[in-house]
Amino acid sequence: MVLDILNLAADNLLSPIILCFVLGLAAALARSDLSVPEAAAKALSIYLLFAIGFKGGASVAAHGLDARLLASVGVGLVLSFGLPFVAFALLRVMTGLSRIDAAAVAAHYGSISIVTFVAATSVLEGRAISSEGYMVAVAAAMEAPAILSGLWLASRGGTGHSEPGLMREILLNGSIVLLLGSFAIGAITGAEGLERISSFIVSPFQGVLCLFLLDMGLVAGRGLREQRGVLGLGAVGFGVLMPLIGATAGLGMGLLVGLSTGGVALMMVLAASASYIAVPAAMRVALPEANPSVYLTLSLGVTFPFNLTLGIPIYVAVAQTVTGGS
Amino acid sequence: MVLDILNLAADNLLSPIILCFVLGLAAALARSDLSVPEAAAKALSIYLLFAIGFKGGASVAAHGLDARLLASVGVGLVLSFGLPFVAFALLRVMTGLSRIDAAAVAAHYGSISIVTFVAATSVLEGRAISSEGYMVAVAAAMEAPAILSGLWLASRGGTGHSEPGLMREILLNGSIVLLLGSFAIGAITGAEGLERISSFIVSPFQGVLCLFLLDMGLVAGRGLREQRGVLGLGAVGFGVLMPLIGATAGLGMGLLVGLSTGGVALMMVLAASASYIAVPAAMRVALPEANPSVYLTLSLGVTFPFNLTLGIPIYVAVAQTVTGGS
Amino acid sequence: MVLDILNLAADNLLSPIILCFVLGLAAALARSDLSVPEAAAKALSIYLLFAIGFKGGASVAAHGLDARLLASVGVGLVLSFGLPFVAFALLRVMTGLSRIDAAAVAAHYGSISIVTFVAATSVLEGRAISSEGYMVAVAAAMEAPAILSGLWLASRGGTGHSEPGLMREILLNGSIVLLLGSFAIGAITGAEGLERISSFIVSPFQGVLCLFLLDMGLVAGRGLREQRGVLGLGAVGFGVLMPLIGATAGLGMGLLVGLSTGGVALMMVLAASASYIAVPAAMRVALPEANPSVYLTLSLGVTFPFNLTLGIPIYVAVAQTVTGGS
Amino acid sequence: MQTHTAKRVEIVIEAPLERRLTDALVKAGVTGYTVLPVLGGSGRSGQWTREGQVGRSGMVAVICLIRPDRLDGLLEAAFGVVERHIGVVSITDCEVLRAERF
Amino acid sequence: MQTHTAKRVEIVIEAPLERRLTDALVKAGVTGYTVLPVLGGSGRSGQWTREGQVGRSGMVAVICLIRPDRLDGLLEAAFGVVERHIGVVSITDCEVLRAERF
Amino acid sequence: MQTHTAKRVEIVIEAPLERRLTDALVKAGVTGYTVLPVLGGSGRSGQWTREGQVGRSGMVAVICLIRPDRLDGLLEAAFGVVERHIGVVSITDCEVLRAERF
Ligand SMILES: Nc1ncnc2c1ncn2[C@@H]1O[C@H](COP(=O)(O)O)[C@@H](O)[C@H]1O
Ligand SMILES: Nc1ncnc2c1ncn2[C@@H]1O[C@H](COP(=O)(O)O)[C@@H](O)[C@H]1O
Ligand SMILES: Nc1ncnc2c1ncn2[C@@H]1O[C@H](COP(=O)(O)O)[C@@H](O)[C@H]1O
Ligand code: NA
Ligand code: NA
Ligand code: NA
Repeated sequence: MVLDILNLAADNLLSPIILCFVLGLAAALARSDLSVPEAAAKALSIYLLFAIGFKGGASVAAHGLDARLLASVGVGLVLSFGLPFVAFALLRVMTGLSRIDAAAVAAHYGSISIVTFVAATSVLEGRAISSEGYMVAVAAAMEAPAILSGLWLASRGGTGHSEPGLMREILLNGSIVLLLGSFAIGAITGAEGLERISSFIVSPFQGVLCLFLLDMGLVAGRGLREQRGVLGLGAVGFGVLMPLIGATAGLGMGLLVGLSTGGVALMMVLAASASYIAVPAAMRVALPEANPSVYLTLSLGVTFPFNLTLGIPIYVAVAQTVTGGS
Repeated sequence: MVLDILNLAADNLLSPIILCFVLGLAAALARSDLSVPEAAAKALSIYLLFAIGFKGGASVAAHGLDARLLASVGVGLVLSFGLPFVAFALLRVMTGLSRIDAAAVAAHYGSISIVTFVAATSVLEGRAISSEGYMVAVAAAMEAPAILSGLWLASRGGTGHSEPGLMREILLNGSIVLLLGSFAIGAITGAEGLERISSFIVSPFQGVLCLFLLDMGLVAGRGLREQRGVLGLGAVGFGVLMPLIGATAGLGMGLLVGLSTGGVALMMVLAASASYIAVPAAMRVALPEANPSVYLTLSLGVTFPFNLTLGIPIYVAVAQTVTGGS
Repeated sequence: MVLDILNLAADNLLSPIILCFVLGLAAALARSDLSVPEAAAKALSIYLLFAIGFKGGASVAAHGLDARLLASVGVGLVLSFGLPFVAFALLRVMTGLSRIDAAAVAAHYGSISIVTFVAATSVLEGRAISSEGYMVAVAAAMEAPAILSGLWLASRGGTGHSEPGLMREILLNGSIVLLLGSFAIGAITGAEGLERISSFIVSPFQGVLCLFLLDMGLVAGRGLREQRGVLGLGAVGFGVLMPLIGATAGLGMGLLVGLSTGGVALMMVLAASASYIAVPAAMRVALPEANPSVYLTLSLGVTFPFNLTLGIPIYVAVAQTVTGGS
Repeated sequence: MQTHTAKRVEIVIEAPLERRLTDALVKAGVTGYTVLPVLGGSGRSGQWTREGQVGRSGMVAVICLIRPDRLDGLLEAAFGVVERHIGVVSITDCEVLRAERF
Repeated sequence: MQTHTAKRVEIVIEAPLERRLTDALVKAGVTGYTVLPVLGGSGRSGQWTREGQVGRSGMVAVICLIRPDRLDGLLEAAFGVVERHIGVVSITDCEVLRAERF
Repeated sequence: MQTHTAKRVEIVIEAPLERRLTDALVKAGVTGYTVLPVLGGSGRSGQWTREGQVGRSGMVAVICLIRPDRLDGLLEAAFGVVERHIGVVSITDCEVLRAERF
C-alpha cells in the first residue's frame, strides 16, 4: 500500500491541477504581482459549485435514490458536529491558542473545503473509481454544523453571545444554497439535463479547476507570506495531524454506512478538509475576538496544501485497500 | 392545443435553464447571500449577445439573404414604436400610475428582453423548430424605438425636456452595437467563421445561459423582496396581460411577413418581452422623475418570469398551431 | 509573393478575430458605451496566457527539447535589448519627442505584445503551418530586457534614478510568471496533461480570443479618441515603420538560429510587436516623467492594429518565401 | 448656492458585518448611506488585499451624511456593531445641498 | 509641509449620468476629478445593491478638489445635473499639496 | 460619544505605485490605511477610465487616518512618492473613535 500511495502521490503531484496550485503558491511567495481579480475568482467558484452539484444530482437520478443517502448525510452531520471537539482538545494540548482562537479553528476543521472535495473527485475520475453522486449533498450538509460546535466551545468561556440572524445566514450561505440547488436541478433534469449542458460543466471542468487552483495557490501563498510567524510549530503540526484524524473518522463512518470505494475516499476527504469560505465569514460575525490570521493561515496555508498534495492520494489508497476496491 | 401548451410548459419548467432561474429567485427571496459579481454578470451578458448575434449572422450567411429580412425589421420597428401606446392606455386604465410612470413603463414593453429571446431560441432548438437567423437583427432593431414613444407619451404632459446626446446614446447602446456587430461578423465570416469558434459560442451556450438565468433570478428576487408593495394588483395584472397582447400583435405581424413557425414564435416573444437593461438606463437619463422601482419590478419581477415559464411555451404552441408548423 | 500577402491579408482581415477587433475599435470611436469590465478583461488575459503557455510547453514535451531552444531564447534577448536603441535613434530623427519620451517609447518596441503573438499563432494554425512550441518561452524572455535598455537610454540624460525593487518587479511581472509557469506545467505534464484540459484551453481558444480582441479594440479606440492630437505624423509613421524594422531583425535572427517557417514568422512577430502591459507599468514607476499617452497611443493605437491587420500576413508570407516553407 | 451644515461619517468595516451595520444605522434614524468597495488595507490586525478572495470577505466603507443633531445616535448605533470587530470610524464636518433629505 | 486651502466636493450620482456630470464639471472650469465605484446604498428612493446588476446601472461617486473661489460655479453645474436625479452632494474643507494644480 | 481630533489624508495615485506609497507610509509611522479602487478620472494628464484596462493600470485612492502631530511626517513620506507621479493629495480635519488606534 505504501508503494501505491507513493505512486498515486507522484501522479497527483504531477497533475496540471496540483502544478497550477504550486505555481500560484510560488508566485505569491516570490511576491509576483500575478493575481486573479476578485470577481473572476468568485465566478470560478460559482462555476465549480454549480457543476459539481449538478453532476452529483444527475448521477443520483441515473443510479436511483440509494437508501444510503440519508445514512450518509446523517454520518456527515455527526462528523461535522463532532470533529470540532476533537480538534479543540488537540489544539489545547498542542498549541498555546486561547480558548476563543482554538474554538474558531476547531469549527473550521469540522466543516469542509469544497475545492479539496472537487480535486478528490477529479483524482477518482482519473483512476476510474466511481463514487456516490450524493456525496455532494453530504458535503453541503457538513458545511454548517461545525460552526455551532465551535460557537458552543467558545461560549463555554462566556464570550460567544448569540448573534441575531446568524443561524439563518449560515444555513442560507451562498455556497450551501448553490450546491444543494444545483444538486436538485441535476436530480430533476437527470441525464437529459446533463447532456444539454455537459459541454459547459463536464468537458472544460478540469481546465477551470486549474485556474481556480492557481488562484488558491496565490491566496494561500499571500497568506503564508503576510502571516508568517502567526503559527507556532504546534499549530502547523495540528494542521497536518488533524486531517489524518478526520480522515480516519471519515473512513470509519464511510465503512459503517457501506459506501463504495470512491464514496469512502470522499467521506475521508470531507472529514479531513477544513473550511476557508463559509466558516471564516461566520466567525467574523459571531466570534470577532478570534484572530482570523490564525484560522485562515492554518486552513488555507497548511491543511489545504497538505490535503491537495499528499492527503488525497493517501485517503484514496487507504480507501482502496480497506474496501478492497480496484 | 391546450394539451400541447401544458406539455410544452411542463417540459420547459423542468429544463435546467428555468430551474436555475427558480433557484436564483428562491435564494434571493430567502435572503441567501448567494450573488454573482457585477463584472461576471456583465461578462455573461456580453457572451450571450455575442453568441446569439454571431449565430444569427452565420445562419443568414448560410440560408441566403431572405427578402423577408427587411420586412421583418420593418414590422419589428412598427411593433416597438406602437406597443408603448397600447401599454400606456392599458396602464392608465388598469393602474393608478402617474402619466410619467406609465410612459416609462410603456417604453419598456415596446422594447425587448434579449434573454427572453435567447431562452426562446433554446426552447425552439430543443424541439428542433428552425427559425430565421435574422430575427436577431429584428431584436436589435426593436430595442430603441419604444424609448422614443415613451418619451413622447411623457412629454405630452410637458415634462420630458429633450436631453442632448440622448438619441446617440440610445442607438449606440452597448447591447445594440454588440448584437448588430456580431451579427455582421457572423454574416461576413459565415459557416467557416462559425466553425472556428463554435466550441466557444455553440456547445457551452446552454450552460452559460443557466448561470445567467441563475443571476437573473437573484436580481429579480432581490427586486421583488425590496420593492414589495411598490406594485398594486392592477400593475401585476398588467405585467401578465401586456405580454399576451404583445404576443398577439407579434403573431399578426409574423404571419403578415410570412415567417416560418420558429420565426413567428420569436416575433411573438420579442413583442411580448419587456426591456430591463437598455430602457431603464435611458429612462434614468431622460425621465428621471419616473420611479425606477415601478418599471424594474414590473419588467424583471413580473413579466420576465411569466414569459420565461409560461409565456414562451404558449407562444411556441400558438405559433405551431397557427402556422401548421411541426 | 505580393499576391500571397494580399490573399493572406484579405483572409486575415475577414477572420472573426480581426472583425471583432474592428467592431471594438468602431464602437469606441463612435462613443458607444459598450465595455468589458476590467475584471473580465483581466480574466480573459489570464486565460490566454495560461492556454498559450501550456500548449507551448506540451508541444515541447511532444517534440523533445530542441537544441535550438537556448539559441532562440538567446536571440530573443538580443532583440529585446537591442531594438530599443534602433527605435530610439529613429524616434529622435522622425519625431520631436523628448529624450525621456523617446526612451520610454523605445522600451515598448523592444518588448513584445503577447496578444499579437497569440493572433499570429492562430493565423499559422489556420494555414496549418507548425511552429516551435518554445517560441512561448522566447516571448516571455523578450518581455523584460527592453525595459533596461529604455531606462539606460533615459538615464544618459540624467533622469532615471534607479528605483529600488524595480528589477524584481519587472522579472516577477504577472504575465511573465504565468507564461513561463504554464509553459513549465505543459512541459511537465505533456500530452496527457494537455488532453485532460484541452476542452478548456484548446477548443474554445479562438472564441475567447475574439472577445479579448473586441475588448482590445474598445481600449485602443478609446485611447485614440481621447488622445487624438498627442501623436504627430512623424510618430504615427514610426508606429508603422518600426514593426517592419523589428520584423526584419526578427527574420534575420530566426534564420540564423534555423527556426522552421512558423518559428521564423513568430520571431518576426515578436520583434515587430510592442508591449502595452508590462512596459507601461514599469515606465510609470521608473520613468514617471515620460508621458503615458504617447507610448500607450503609439503601441496600442497604431502598432497593434497595424500588426494585427497587415503586419502578421506580411510576416507570415515573407517567412514562407524566405524559408521556402509551405 | 445654499448649503447646510451636516456630518459625514465614514465607517470601514468587515464585509460580513455590512448588513448588520446598515440595519443599525437605519434603526438610529439615518435616512441614507452609500457603500464603497475597499481593495485592501492595513491596521492593527495586519495587512490584507481583496485580490482573489472568495466568499464575502474583505471590507467595505459605509459613508453616511447626517444632520449634526443626529450624529450621536448614529455613533452609538455604529459603535455597537463596530466595537468588537475590525474597523475604523471617522467623522468630518461638511455642507450638503438639499438639506431636507437628511 | 506647505498646504493650501481647497474644497472637496463629493457627488454620488446614478451611473448613466456620469458623463453628463463630468462634462458639466469640466465646463464649470474644474481641472480634475476622480470617479469611485459604489457597491450599494440607500436613500429616499430605497435600497439598492450592485450585485448582479447588468447594464450601466448603479451609482458612482465623483470627487472633486477645487479652489474655494470656484466652488459656487461647480455647485451650480453639478446641481443642474443632479437636481432631477437620484443622488447627494457634500462639500468639505480640505488642504491640498501643489495648489497650482487646482 | 467621545471622539478625538485626527487628520484624514486621501491620496489618489497610480496603481503601480501603491506598494511604494504604503511602504513609505508605514515607514513614516502610519498605523493603518485603507485602499479604495478608482474607476476613472481626469486631471492635467488627461482623462482615463478603468474599463477594459489590462495589467496593473489605473489609479487607487489611499485613505489614512492619523493623529495630527504625525501629519507632517506622513506628508513628507507621501510626497516623496507622489512628487514625480500622477496623483493628488488632500487633507481634512476629522474626528475618530478609539483614539488609541491612531
Ligand atoms: N489609521 C487608519 N487609516 C485608515 N484606515 C485604517 C486605519 N486603521 C485601520 N484602517 C482600516 O481598517 C481596517 C481594520 O483595521 P484594524 O482593526 O486596525 O486592523 C484596516 O485593514 C484598514 O482598512
Ligand atoms: N444621507 C446619505 N448619506 C450618504 N449617502 C446617501 C444619503 N442619502 C442618499 N445617499 C446616496 O444617494 C443614493 C440616492 O439617494 P436618494 O436620492 O435619496 O434615493 C443612495 O442610494 C445613496 O447611495
Ligand atoms: N482636482 C481634482 N480633484 C479630484 N481628483 C483629481 C483632481 N485632479 C486630479 N485628480 C485625480 O488625479 C489623477 C491624476 O491627476 P493629474 O496628475 O492632474 O493628471 C486624475 O486622473 C484624477 O483621478
Ligand atoms: Na472537515
Ligand atoms: Na416588447
Ligand atoms: Na518588439
